Amino acid sequence: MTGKLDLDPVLVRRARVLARQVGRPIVKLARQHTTVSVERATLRLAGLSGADPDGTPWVNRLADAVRADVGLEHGLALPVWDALVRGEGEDLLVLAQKAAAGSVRFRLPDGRDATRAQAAARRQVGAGIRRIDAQRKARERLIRTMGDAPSQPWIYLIVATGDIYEDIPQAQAAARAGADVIAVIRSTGQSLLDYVPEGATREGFAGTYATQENFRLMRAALDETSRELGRYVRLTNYASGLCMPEIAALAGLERLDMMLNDSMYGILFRDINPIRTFVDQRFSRQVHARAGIVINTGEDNYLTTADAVEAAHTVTTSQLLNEFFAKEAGLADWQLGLGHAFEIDPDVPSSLRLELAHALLARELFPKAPLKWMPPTKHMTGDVFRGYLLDGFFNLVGALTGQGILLVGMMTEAVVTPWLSDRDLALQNVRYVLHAAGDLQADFRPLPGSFIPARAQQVLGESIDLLERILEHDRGLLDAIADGTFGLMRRPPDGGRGLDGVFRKAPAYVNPATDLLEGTA
Amino acid sequence: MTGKLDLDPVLVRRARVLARQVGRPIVKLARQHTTVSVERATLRLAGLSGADPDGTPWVNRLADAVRADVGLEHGLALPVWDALVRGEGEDLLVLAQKAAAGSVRFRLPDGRDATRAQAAARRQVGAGIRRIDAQRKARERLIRTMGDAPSQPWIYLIVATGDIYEDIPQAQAAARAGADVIAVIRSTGQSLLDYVPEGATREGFAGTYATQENFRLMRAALDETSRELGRYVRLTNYASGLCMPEIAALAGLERLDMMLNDSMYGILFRDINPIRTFVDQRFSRQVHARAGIVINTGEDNYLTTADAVEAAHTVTTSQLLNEFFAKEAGLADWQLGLGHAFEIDPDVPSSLRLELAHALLARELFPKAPLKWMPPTKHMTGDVFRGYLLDGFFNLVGALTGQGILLVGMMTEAVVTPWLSDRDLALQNVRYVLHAAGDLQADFRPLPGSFIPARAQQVLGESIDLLERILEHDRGLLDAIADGTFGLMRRPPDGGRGLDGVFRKAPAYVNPATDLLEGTA
Amino acid sequence: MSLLRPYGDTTGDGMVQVSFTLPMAHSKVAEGAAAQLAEKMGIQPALVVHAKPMGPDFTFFVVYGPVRHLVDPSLVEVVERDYPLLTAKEVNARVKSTLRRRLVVVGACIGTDAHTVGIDAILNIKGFAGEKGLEYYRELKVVNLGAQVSVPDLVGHAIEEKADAVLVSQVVTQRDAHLLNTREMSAAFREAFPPARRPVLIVGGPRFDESMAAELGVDRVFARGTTPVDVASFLVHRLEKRAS
Amino acid sequence: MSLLRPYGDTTGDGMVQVSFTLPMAHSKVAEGAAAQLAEKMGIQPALVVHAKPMGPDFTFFVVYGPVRHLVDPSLVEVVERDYPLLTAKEVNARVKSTLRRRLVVVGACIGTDAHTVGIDAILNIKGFAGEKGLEYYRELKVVNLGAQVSVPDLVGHAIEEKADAVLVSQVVTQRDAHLLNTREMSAAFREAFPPARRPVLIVGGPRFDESMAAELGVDRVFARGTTPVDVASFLVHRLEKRAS
Ligand code: B12
Ligand code: B12
Ligand SMILES: Cc1ncc(COP(=O)(O)O)c(C=O)c1O
Ligand SMILES: Cc1ncc(COP(=O)(O)O)c(C=O)c1O
Repeated sequence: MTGKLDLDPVLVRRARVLARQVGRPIVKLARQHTTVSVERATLRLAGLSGADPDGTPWVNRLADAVRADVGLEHGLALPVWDALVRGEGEDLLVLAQKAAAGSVRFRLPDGRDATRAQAAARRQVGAGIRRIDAQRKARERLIRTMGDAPSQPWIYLIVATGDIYEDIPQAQAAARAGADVIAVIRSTGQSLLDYVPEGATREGFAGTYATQENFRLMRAALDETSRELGRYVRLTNYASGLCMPEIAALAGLERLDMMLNDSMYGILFRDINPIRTFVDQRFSRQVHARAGIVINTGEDNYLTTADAVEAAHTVTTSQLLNEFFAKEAGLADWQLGLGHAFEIDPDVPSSLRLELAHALLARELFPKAPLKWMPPTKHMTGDVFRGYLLDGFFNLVGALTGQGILLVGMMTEAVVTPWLSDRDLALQNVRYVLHAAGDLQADFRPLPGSFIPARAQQVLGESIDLLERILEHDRGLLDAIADGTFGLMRRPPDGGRGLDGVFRKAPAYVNPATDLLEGTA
Repeated sequence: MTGKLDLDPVLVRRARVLARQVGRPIVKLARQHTTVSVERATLRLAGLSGADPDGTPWVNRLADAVRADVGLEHGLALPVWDALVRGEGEDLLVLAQKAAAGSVRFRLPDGRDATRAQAAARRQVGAGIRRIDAQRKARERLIRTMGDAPSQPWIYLIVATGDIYEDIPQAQAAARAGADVIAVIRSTGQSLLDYVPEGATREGFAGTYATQENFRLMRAALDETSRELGRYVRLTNYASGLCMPEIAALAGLERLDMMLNDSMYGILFRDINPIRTFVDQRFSRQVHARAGIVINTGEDNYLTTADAVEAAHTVTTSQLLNEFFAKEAGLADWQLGLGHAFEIDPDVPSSLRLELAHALLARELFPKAPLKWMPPTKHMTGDVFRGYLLDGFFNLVGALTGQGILLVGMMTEAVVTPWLSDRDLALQNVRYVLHAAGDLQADFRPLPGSFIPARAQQVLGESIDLLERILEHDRGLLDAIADGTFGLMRRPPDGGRGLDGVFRKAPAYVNPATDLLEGTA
Repeated sequence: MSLLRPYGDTTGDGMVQVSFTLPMAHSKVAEGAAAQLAEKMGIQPALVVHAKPMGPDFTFFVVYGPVRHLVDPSLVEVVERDYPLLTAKEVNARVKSTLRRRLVVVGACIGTDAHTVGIDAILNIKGFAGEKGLEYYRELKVVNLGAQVSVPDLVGHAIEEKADAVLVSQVVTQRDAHLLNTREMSAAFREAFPPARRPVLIVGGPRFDESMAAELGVDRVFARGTTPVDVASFLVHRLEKRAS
Repeated sequence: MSLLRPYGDTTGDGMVQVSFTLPMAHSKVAEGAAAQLAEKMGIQPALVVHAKPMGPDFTFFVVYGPVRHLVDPSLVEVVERDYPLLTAKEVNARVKSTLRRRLVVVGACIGTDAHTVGIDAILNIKGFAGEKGLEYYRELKVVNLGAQVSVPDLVGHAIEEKADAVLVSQVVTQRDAHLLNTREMSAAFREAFPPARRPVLIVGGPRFDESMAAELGVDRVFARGTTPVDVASFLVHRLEKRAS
């Protein structure tokens, strides 16, 4: 695959060094803080689930009670398991119910009490981690026994009815028609909820709520279909928004296979506080690493607000950063579904050549990562015939540049959330293009020095410049984000939602989940 | 452009030598014969037009009368102008009317009478040839003053309403939307008529009758639109069927710019007698050569009845023969719109690579010919979305292989003759693909020895083998056609329509049109 | 089966897609006119998602929306195959026992239609969709007259060959060419033959409505996707009925 | 203008294309059901040119045919621009002379909608389709609250900023989210302000029906293709009317 662009290895190395320099202070920041959602995720790993009659999850009720009593800068583990050890509740659920009723007070244990609480917490959280490990093994076994996606790229399709019971047959139909990966799109607004809804849901807007039960139902349905088809069909959801860590934990527990998880998407596109996001992101990636989940990053989104040619280098820059953060969190190369997209305005001359250059650059910069290749969205219109054609050329670029995960474009992109028939037509489009192109990739080798390699080198160069400029800022990446560097969105470090859920860790902070995930336990 | 396939120049030369060997006996046959239509074409060049009240053209009435009196093996010129010189009619029209009424008898003049008749004929036919020359100059002047098609490939669109007055606005709309060439498709059945209908017509089936008046009306309308657009829009029709020579003459007189004109199409697809076809074809090509008309050959049709992969070499073979016949008739390289088509079954693996190979082969075998690239038809279905996509990939192959004339595919191919909106959508498809690909052709150079060049070389090899096998037959090409070599159609030399209109020329045969066109006059 | 509505992405949502051209310049009024048409078609609300001017006189529209009509599959009348599908062997055997001679089939594209691929798919040995054509059947004698055969010629050949069945293909449908030609053909056969001796008349082509046999004066209409065995089985069925 | 029919390739042919899915397995009956639906939509004859099974429970269809309905453009009601388009200079001058202060515009995407590109196209200096946005107008003060703003927050900001106009964008339309949110918004403003002091309410987004302003309780609805100057001109027009 590699070597079509003649990238200078010195420059490639330089780009990675710069990304590390930009990323390191952020990792430090992430290590220094915890968030309400990281703490609630820990409770979820320990097995606490369900919600009160108003729908507020018990993890929220419990965390809120603890926070009210002792704050969260020490984490939840010590006060919660201290209370359990003290016999304030026979289990987490009872404790949460009592906490919600105001009939239990939390304290910060120390000495022997603290050691005991910590040990109890670790035991219980450890069980959750073991369940994640078991799910990972189950996935590996299922793939071994029933077979994997037949070829690369994996065909990735979304369902988005808002109703899990409509989503399921649609997902099964899509899998039968050839999808290797099903993504259940989330309801608008879920990312801003500071809790994870409970149960099976039927009332999302333009997407279905991510809940543990919805995860379970869909995974079970796809297991059934996988068996029917003799290939394991993967399931994807979104570890993003204010509850990113909890959703990551639920994904691990319910054997989701891939998760949308970007280091900056929430900041830029949901106006979530940057520090909150970086902390949540690190934890959620540690969970994904453990769970064997492939992450999908969100660089494609930048090109919906910024111009795909002008801002091509911001995609590359963000990919380098996402790679650094991902590896720091323990993810392996094969888990890095780095995002990019076919979003060049079709009116730009030579858009296809430019797309080929950008897509090849991503391919050759990250040769071992699966890469998530996103279809045109911004320049889709109500002309569904034209849309079908653009999607075909998107598929072609995917085939010619060895993308790993092909997110299938819909001709109705500018009209409605996808219909059943849109998906079927879209899959037919993918099948035709991949089948017709065959191994055209092997014949296709741009002339050295021609337009395509030259453009790729230019984008890499601009990306290096940008990383250098980011380093020149006082607060590095945080200042760059505040400046509108990515997707033209300006997000200052002290703005955005969820900042009040961020806590600087106290010296006595304990979180058995982090310890276990980081292998420091 | 050339040199992407590493074709062996020795083999290419060999292929041409073989084509000449196959073609030469056919040319000889053509020189030895005349046909009713060649003779009527001569009358048309001499200015005879119009029809009797039943719609039978005067050229037919006159030719039939002469034939009844003296046969046609001496041609029409001597008996007709002899009668005129004798004062049997003041002009051709009156003579034809009297002939139709049975009030004139024809004879074969000799000696001084013959010389006089011949001179009179030559004068009058010469005026027609001069009008053709004037039209050619007019075309050149219009192109000079108002501009030519802006780039290659020329965008070629069909109209096919059956009604010249619906065709005209549709053609103008297509030109405004970007068409460089408009083809008016003919009514089914016209090719089997042994006369050219007269006047403006509104009742064709799936096409509009080719008549002198329809030619004139459409050319005038396009001249108007050309002026409006500042580029000369070309007009195409069909010199094929039983009246091929007459239609060629009318095309020259009315300044059509391109004509469908194949050496074997009528034989194979209309069951017209092979000898009739070869004689008519040679004459019509001489007219086209003189008129500066680009011919379009019909190899694409083979792939509608035969398989596009198995029969790929029959296309190449036919192109070589069409080239030979065309040059023999005086056509220059720039007038050779050799046909081929994107007809590989989309279910065949690597269809796109195969198409690229076939299209490049045609391009490199005939580097100076414009090449007519035909869209998918046979594997189009009622799924218009899929159809739109296939047409997009057809356009891409056209762009990547430097085709000269791009016949625009319609998503409704399998449904209806094209709607106004089909053409508009189809043009949008072409524009997108050409614009997006830009000069991708320059970057795209298949690796030497890879699939694409290997396949092209294989097809060339098979084509040479086929030419060799044709030569082994007693009667060469005639036998091969009888065998079903092309398009799987078996057409024996003594079968088919129109054989009774073929005459072996007598020693005293005279045709001033041929003399003038061959420059022997 | 109960009443149905089209399905976009939720049961009962009734969603459809429509496209058409109106002969008027693009404007807000034209978009409103497009919505008006869609509403007359039963789409409410009609979402005009695309409007493309095509020169000064035409505009192309794409419309999405829910259609109010219900579909009642129980009211659908289709020409279901009312005879058993036979193997080639069975066809041969039954022709032999019924007729005691080969069954003669004459086929052609009539009128100005020159699309032979369809009728060849039914008649030629090569066949269609992996199935051999009627020529392959030992007990069938196939005379394929090819394309652009005139109706009088066809009748003449049918008489000459003593045809048991005449198979006609019609692919061009513009201005209802296929219907006109078929009616002309069946009328000619009715004129040339007494009812009892008229060959079985079969017409086929991709755009025929299979329920129109009576209206067209033929015994059977075959459309898109027909295979040789469909036709052979029908022929046997019909001849056995005649013989009995 | 006279009555029109859709145009395929001949005046008056009425040709349209339709596609939809029926929730039933593919069969001849399903094809008949598709034709039935098309006929109910007024297409006669309905040509079912494509039928694609999608799993065991659904079939996708493409249908062509002539529709019998006539379109009467004279009955179309459109929201035509009933105010003159102004230049930026004119807008500034007229705001100055009417209000004697800057006109305050508060903009937001409300509800859970996070699609800011549309409202940014109207508000940001960068603008849309080569036209500068409202921020560029000297006499306009623009407060862009961004995405996912709740209605109470929006009302609060409008009060605080003494907004003359409130611009709201809604892009997500699934389950009529845009309509629900707009109604909630306009109700909140009616509650919070006496009629005379209520800011001008404008809502926009690609899938709105511009004729629904009254129904939604807003002063104006802008759809697909709106440019900043449309909005600025409307604002001036409306404020001058109020002032007079
Ligand atoms: C191949 C082809 C040609 C070839 C024909 C070669 C040949 N020897 O047949 C060539 C290139 C010569 C040709 C020419 C023209 N064609 Co043409 N052609 C096609 C094409 C691409 C495919 C048709 C085909 O072969 N289908 C495959 C066969 C197997 O399918 P089928 O015919 O439907 O047959 C099946 C069934 O219908 C049924 N069946 C058919 N006949 C019969 C008969 C019986 C007795 C039975 C039992 C069953 C049966 O069984 C078959 C197997 O399932 C179609 C477009 C398309 N993709 O459909 C246009 C198409 C049919 N052609 C069309 C036209 C207009 C023409 C021309 C008239 C254009 C012109 N003016 O020059 C010419 C002239 C032809 C003429 N005089 O008739 C139009 C017809 C429009 C319409 N609906 O009226 C089409 C639809 C293209 C278009 N959109 O414009 N064509
Ligand atoms: C860009 C985009 C995004 C970006 C948004 C970035 C951003 N900061 O805005 C990202 C990637 C974040 C995104 C996310 C999602 N999106 Co989105 N997205 C789009 C996309 C591709 C383009 C929209 C756009 O920017 N258009 C360009 C602008 C200029 O046009 P416009 O909005 O129509 O605005 C013009 C006019 O309408 C008008 N106008 C608009 N607002 C206003 C306001 C006023 C006051 C005035 C006067 C005028 C006006 O003026 C503008 C200029 O002419 C569309 C698909 C498409 N091609 O249309 C999908 C689309 C809108 N998204 C959709 C969905 C479902 C989502 C998600 C909910 C999916 C999910 N569940 O995760 C998420 C979540 C977003 C959320 N919570 O709302 C759906 C909506 C379906 C529906 N009809 O209900 C669409 C149609 C895609 C699809 N087919 O599924 N999306
Ligand atoms: C990386 C990433 N995260 C999350 C989302 C989904 O948005 P939300 O978190 O608002 O559901 C997207 C949308 O495409 C995305 O690309
Ligand atoms: C070379 C050639 N001649 C003629 C025709 C038209 O057929 P007809 O002569 O029957 O009008 C075609 C059809 O595409 C063609 O390719």
